[in-house]
Amino acid sequence: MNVTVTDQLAQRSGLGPAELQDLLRRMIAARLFSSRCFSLQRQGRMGTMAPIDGAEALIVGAAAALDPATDWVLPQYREMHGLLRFGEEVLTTTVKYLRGDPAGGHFPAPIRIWPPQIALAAQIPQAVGLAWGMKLRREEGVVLVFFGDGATSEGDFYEGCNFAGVLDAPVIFLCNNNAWAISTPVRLQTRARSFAAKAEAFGFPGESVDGRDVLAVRDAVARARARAIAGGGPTLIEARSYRLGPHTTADDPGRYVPAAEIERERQRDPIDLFRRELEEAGLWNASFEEETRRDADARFDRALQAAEAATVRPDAFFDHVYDRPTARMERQRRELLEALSRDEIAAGGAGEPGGDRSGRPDRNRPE
Amino acid sequence: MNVTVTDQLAQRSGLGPAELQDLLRRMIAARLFSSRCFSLQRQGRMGTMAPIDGAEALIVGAAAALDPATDWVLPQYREMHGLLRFGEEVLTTTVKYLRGDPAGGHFPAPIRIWPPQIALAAQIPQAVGLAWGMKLRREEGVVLVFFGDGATSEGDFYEGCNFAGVLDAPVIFLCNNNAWAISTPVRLQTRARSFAAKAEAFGFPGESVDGRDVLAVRDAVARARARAIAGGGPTLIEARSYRLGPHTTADDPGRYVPAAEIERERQRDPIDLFRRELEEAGLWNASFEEETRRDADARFDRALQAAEAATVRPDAFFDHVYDRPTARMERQRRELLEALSRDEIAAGGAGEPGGDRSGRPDRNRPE
Amino acid sequence: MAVMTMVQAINATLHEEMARDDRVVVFGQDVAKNGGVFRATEGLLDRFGAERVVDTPLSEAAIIGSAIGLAVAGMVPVAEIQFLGFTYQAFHQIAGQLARLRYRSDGRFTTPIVVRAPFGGGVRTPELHSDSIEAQFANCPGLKIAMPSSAADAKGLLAAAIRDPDPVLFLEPLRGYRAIRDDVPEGDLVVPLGQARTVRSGDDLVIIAWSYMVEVARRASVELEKEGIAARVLDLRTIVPLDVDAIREAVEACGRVVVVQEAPETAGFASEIVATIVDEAFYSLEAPVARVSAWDVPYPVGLLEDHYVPNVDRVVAAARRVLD
Amino acid sequence: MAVMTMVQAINATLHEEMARDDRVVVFGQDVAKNGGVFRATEGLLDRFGAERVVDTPLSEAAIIGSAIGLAVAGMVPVAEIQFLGFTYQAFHQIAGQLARLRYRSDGRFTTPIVVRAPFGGGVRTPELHSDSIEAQFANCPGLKIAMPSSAADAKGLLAAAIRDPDPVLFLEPLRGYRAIRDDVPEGDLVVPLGQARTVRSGDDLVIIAWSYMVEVARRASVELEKEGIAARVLDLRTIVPLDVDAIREAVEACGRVVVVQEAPETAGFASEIVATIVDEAFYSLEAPVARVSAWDVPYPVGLLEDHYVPNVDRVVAAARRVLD
Ligand SMILES: Cc1ncc(C[n+]2csc(CCOP(=O)(O)OP(=O)(O)O)c2C)c(N)n1
Ligand SMILES: Cc1ncc(C[n+]2csc(CCOP(=O)(O)OP(=O)(O)O)c2C)c(N)n1
Ligand SMILES: [Mg+2]
Ligand SMILES: [Mg+2]
Repeated sequence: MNVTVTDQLAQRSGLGPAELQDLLRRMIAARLFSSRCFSLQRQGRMGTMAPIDGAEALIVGAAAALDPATDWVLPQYREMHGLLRFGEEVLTTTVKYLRGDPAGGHFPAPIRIWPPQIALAAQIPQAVGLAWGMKLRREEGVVLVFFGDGATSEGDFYEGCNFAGVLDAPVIFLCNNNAWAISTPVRLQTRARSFAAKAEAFGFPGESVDGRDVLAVRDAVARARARAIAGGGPTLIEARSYRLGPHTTADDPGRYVPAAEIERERQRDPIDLFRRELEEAGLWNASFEEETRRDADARFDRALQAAEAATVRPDAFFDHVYDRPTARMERQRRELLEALSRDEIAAGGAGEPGGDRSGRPDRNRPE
Repeated sequence: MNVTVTDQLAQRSGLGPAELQDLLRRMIAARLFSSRCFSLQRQGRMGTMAPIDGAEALIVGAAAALDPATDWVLPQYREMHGLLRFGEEVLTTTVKYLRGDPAGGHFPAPIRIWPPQIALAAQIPQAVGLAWGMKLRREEGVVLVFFGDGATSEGDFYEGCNFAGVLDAPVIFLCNNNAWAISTPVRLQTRARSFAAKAEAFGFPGESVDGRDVLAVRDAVARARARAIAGGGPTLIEARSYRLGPHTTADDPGRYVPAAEIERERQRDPIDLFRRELEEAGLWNASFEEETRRDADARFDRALQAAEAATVRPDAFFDHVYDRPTARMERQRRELLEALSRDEIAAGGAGEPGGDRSGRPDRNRPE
Repeated sequence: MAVMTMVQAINATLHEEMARDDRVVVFGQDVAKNGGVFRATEGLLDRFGAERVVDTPLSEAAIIGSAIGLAVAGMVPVAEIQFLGFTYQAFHQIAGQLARLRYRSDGRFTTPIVVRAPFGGGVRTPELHSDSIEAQFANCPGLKIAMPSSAADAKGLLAAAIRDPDPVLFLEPLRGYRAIRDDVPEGDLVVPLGQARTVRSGDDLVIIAWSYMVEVARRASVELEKEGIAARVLDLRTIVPLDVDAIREAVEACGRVVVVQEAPETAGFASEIVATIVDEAFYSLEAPVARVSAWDVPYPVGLLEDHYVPNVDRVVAAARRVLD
Repeated sequence: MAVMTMVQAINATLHEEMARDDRVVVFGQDVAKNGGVFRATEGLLDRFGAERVVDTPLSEAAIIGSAIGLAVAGMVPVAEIQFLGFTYQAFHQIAGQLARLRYRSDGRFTTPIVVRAPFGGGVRTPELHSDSIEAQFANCPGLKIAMPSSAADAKGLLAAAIRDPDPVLFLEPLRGYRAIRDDVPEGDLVVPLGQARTVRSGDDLVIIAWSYMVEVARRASVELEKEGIAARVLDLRTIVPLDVDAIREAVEACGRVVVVQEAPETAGFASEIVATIVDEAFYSLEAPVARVSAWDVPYPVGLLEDHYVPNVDRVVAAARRVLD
């Protein structure tokens, strides 16, 4: 252990060695989980997924500043692999989600995470309402909502933030500015000086922070959280990062990302940066690394096994549209089950439903 | 004429006596036109209308800075009576609009004014597209879009402004901050320092200007226009005013506006302020006033007469849904005309269509 | 029993429900201080305070979006959208989010939310205040849609909606706010969602309607009676859930059907009623079902609206047609 | 003639129309540099430059709103919404504004705008990418809605839409982008909006469909043929305007009808087809019209979508039912 460097790190972060190592472990594990899913997608065992690469520091850093017992997280769609601080089952649920299992939207209680959001920025006003409700109920805690640089161009971002300002809601708006929204660079997304500057439109603090620095993000979120809990209202935090992978499994960034840019950015990989810091401080070495990876692999295997073992009834989608299906839906359910039994008879046993599916899920490259 | 004061005014505005008088004339006329419509609504001869009182300076001032031959205006719904600089027919069309005549949405070419907009902020992205199109077509000119303080809380305001910033579109966003959105005061609308400050979210200039001062508004719009035409992109101008009347004919501000506030605001009526300035400069007196009012009354009478003389075919609404009605619509038109002729037969002549209309239009107080 | 206008019944029910359940919060544009632009929320602020009755910014999407969050926090939100046409500004939050959170979360999060909004013609409103767009929401699974036609039903359905575990759009006919007056039972009254009501009996034909068109249908039935025609009037009350049994029974009993809606013909909810009848009672039909709808044009300006909204005359004419 | 996939036909048509008329501008999310997430706009940026092919911010409402302004400025906008489900974010600009500017301005301003958007199931997309919400737009007068089922029609209808003086929603079946391949005539090809197409002849029954469901209907007709049943397949091509004459003729000829849609049953456009048939050809019906729809639940996640989207089996079963 290099005492000077460790001291510096401790001073900067208020964290001891074990906590610092824990952050790095989570970052490494997050990327590994995400990569495993990426491979499974390539094997046709999962649907489209958005790799986490480059966002680990800001996700793990933000989660580290929250209290999983009182605080809620509303993700966009790129964060789940980094949120295991809220519970190991986050991983199983995420794997289910990416497999296309309806249970994948259900992070089991008491895990305070909402389902991933595909409609960009739609989760933002929802987060505001949740925070508003917690305030009304005098519950201590905050809501943190993730969204991308691209999502800030949606009306929902603006309406939600403006609403939160008026309500003094205890919510933290965390913008992952990873430089791209699919192929659209930030300069085509807005002319604002920064995403943090957008807070001027709402009348609450905005802060731009290095999203590659897990400690800086943790610190910014912790301060925003303290302010919110003290009744100080919302904060907008822009975490400047870079999307190191493709937008999703369906994307080909070679079409639009300059090769030099991605090369340069790889030199500032947030995991590498933090690993180097910890190595310099004597808090990390190859065996830590290996153990972390082995452990993460094993956890992923377990999650995958659990997810793949889960059965999904073909008529499951009727279950949670309403508290109770309508009479018409019950009639439809019967129709479905009849059709399935026709198929089974036709197939001479339990078979796939009739239809004309073919090929891998991504063949039409939805983003 | 008080030479010193006139000189000051001229220096401040770059305008000569006749031009200054013209501004005041337009402001007085605008209020008079609006008041005449208010009375007609009370007589059941018009639908719900939003009186202009308190917004004359900012509307007339903004219009004065534009070139009606090249520039477009997209109103909200409170501005039309102050836009006659774009053509006398603005008044007739407005009267038609308030009567509920479909022709009321059609300011005749070459008048560059769009129909009033009821869906708050919806005109904003449209204004941006128009400005973008003018830029693509290398047309010199700008687009000015009016909207209220309340409208700024809509996603469309934000999306439109942000879009305009990225496109460098020649558009002027003119926010009439009249302190109220129906019963909602600005402090419940946003926590932003000012509406002008919201420009920080878009990366172009925002300016807050005294909306009770016709010359200040004219100046701010002129500068924004020059910048836009020079390729400098959009400007957000907040004109601080006060809604001196009810929100609309259907509103009762006694329920929510503090009496002292409205009393105080009446002391800063923009027309009075400017009239006093011109009087001090010897540019205005009772006979100017009387002549202006007489003239405005006569013009309104003419417009009303023209509007009320216009006939509206009962099946007119089929005309401009598509370039040509669909076959189904033609069948529907026949059905309507048959129903009407049944009514006529039943009524023994040309009558109102069957139905259960009764009472004055506002009896249910839509805003 | 007290005679109330529909808006009074709505107001009274909001008072009662807020008193009954302190998780109920009412919010929207101008609902607190001003008591709503139609006074539907009058008196709530004074009685229940500024935490539970809230004037919001002018942001329909954030009103619905925040209602979703509030519900997950354990509140029972009753949001007002000032006019149904402005739910368009929140369509993504309603159709894409509100309708689906239970589904998306596989049953974890529920949204016992009521969205109140007035709509409908006959009162010479500006654009987008009168549009009948219920069919557009009916095609969004996950929503329930209540459309009362009487003051008593307004009370009973609103209470049911507020207590329902699912999101309910509660659509109030502008024209009925003051024009509709009827006996409203005192005390607790819950009209279950999904039960149609026979407003008038008869078995020469059935006129199926909802919201203010029930009143038009009723008046038409009075006209028809003068000609010796006994028209049953069936008020759907909620279009989702749909009382298919009641429709089937009425069609089986009458054999002839007119469906009246205030929405434009094409893809209006009346089409669903016709299709449902074809599914359920085709062989009972003695004549084609007639739809009486607004025309396929956007809701018109004031001088023309009388030619647009279906009226008694058109319903009577349609009834004669199906009886021919 | 060249065999093309549907997405190739769309891309080729965009090239041709941009070359033909320099007022045509193409914009949306990721349409320029990336050529669209499905490559529908590939090559346009290089050929027509950055003024006419524009990557926009992530703002659906501003995309549609600005298209309206562009049109008034004299351009011919072809806007892309990346997935139809995200038109919800712009619903107010589409239903409240785009559909109505001609009407609101009493004919002064026209909006010759095409909004392209992919939709539909079968490719395991995330939420809101697959929803079939065409009926919701069909209830908004002022819009036209084209839903091609073949590459050739995609070309002809897209050209017609771009040249049309009214706003047209041009909805592209995700599953068809690459799976649908057919002969596309070279040179100018315009398929008038509002003309249905008989895809397969037969007069035992008619299967009415649009977009990718035409393909499902066609395969079902092949199955039925094996049983000696001659099923006609009618492709509506555009649901607004609706080719009522073609529907009437087909129903009169066949007497038995199945309508197939990818949307949920309740208030889906199939209901309108049934209601139209009841209006136009009731006395020709020999059996109730059968609807084959998705269920009344939101579009499901990947593992379940095969149980959700209507398939050949369900269409065949419905056909047998109406022939009983
Ligand atoms: C409302 C909406 N519009 C469009 C899309 C399609 N889409 C999915 S991800 C994406 C880019 C998002 O960029 P950003 O918010 O920066 O997040 P990132 O993927 O970079 O993390 C787009 C356009 C969507 N999902 N939702
Ligand atoms: C999208 C939308 N939501 C709600 C309304 C109902 N409404 C009409 S005017 C108004 C207040 C507008 O306030 P502001 O923008 O400040 O303009 P002002 O009337 O004060 O000039 C409201 C809420 C509307 N017309 N459009
Ligand atoms: Mg991004
Ligand atoms: Mg205002």
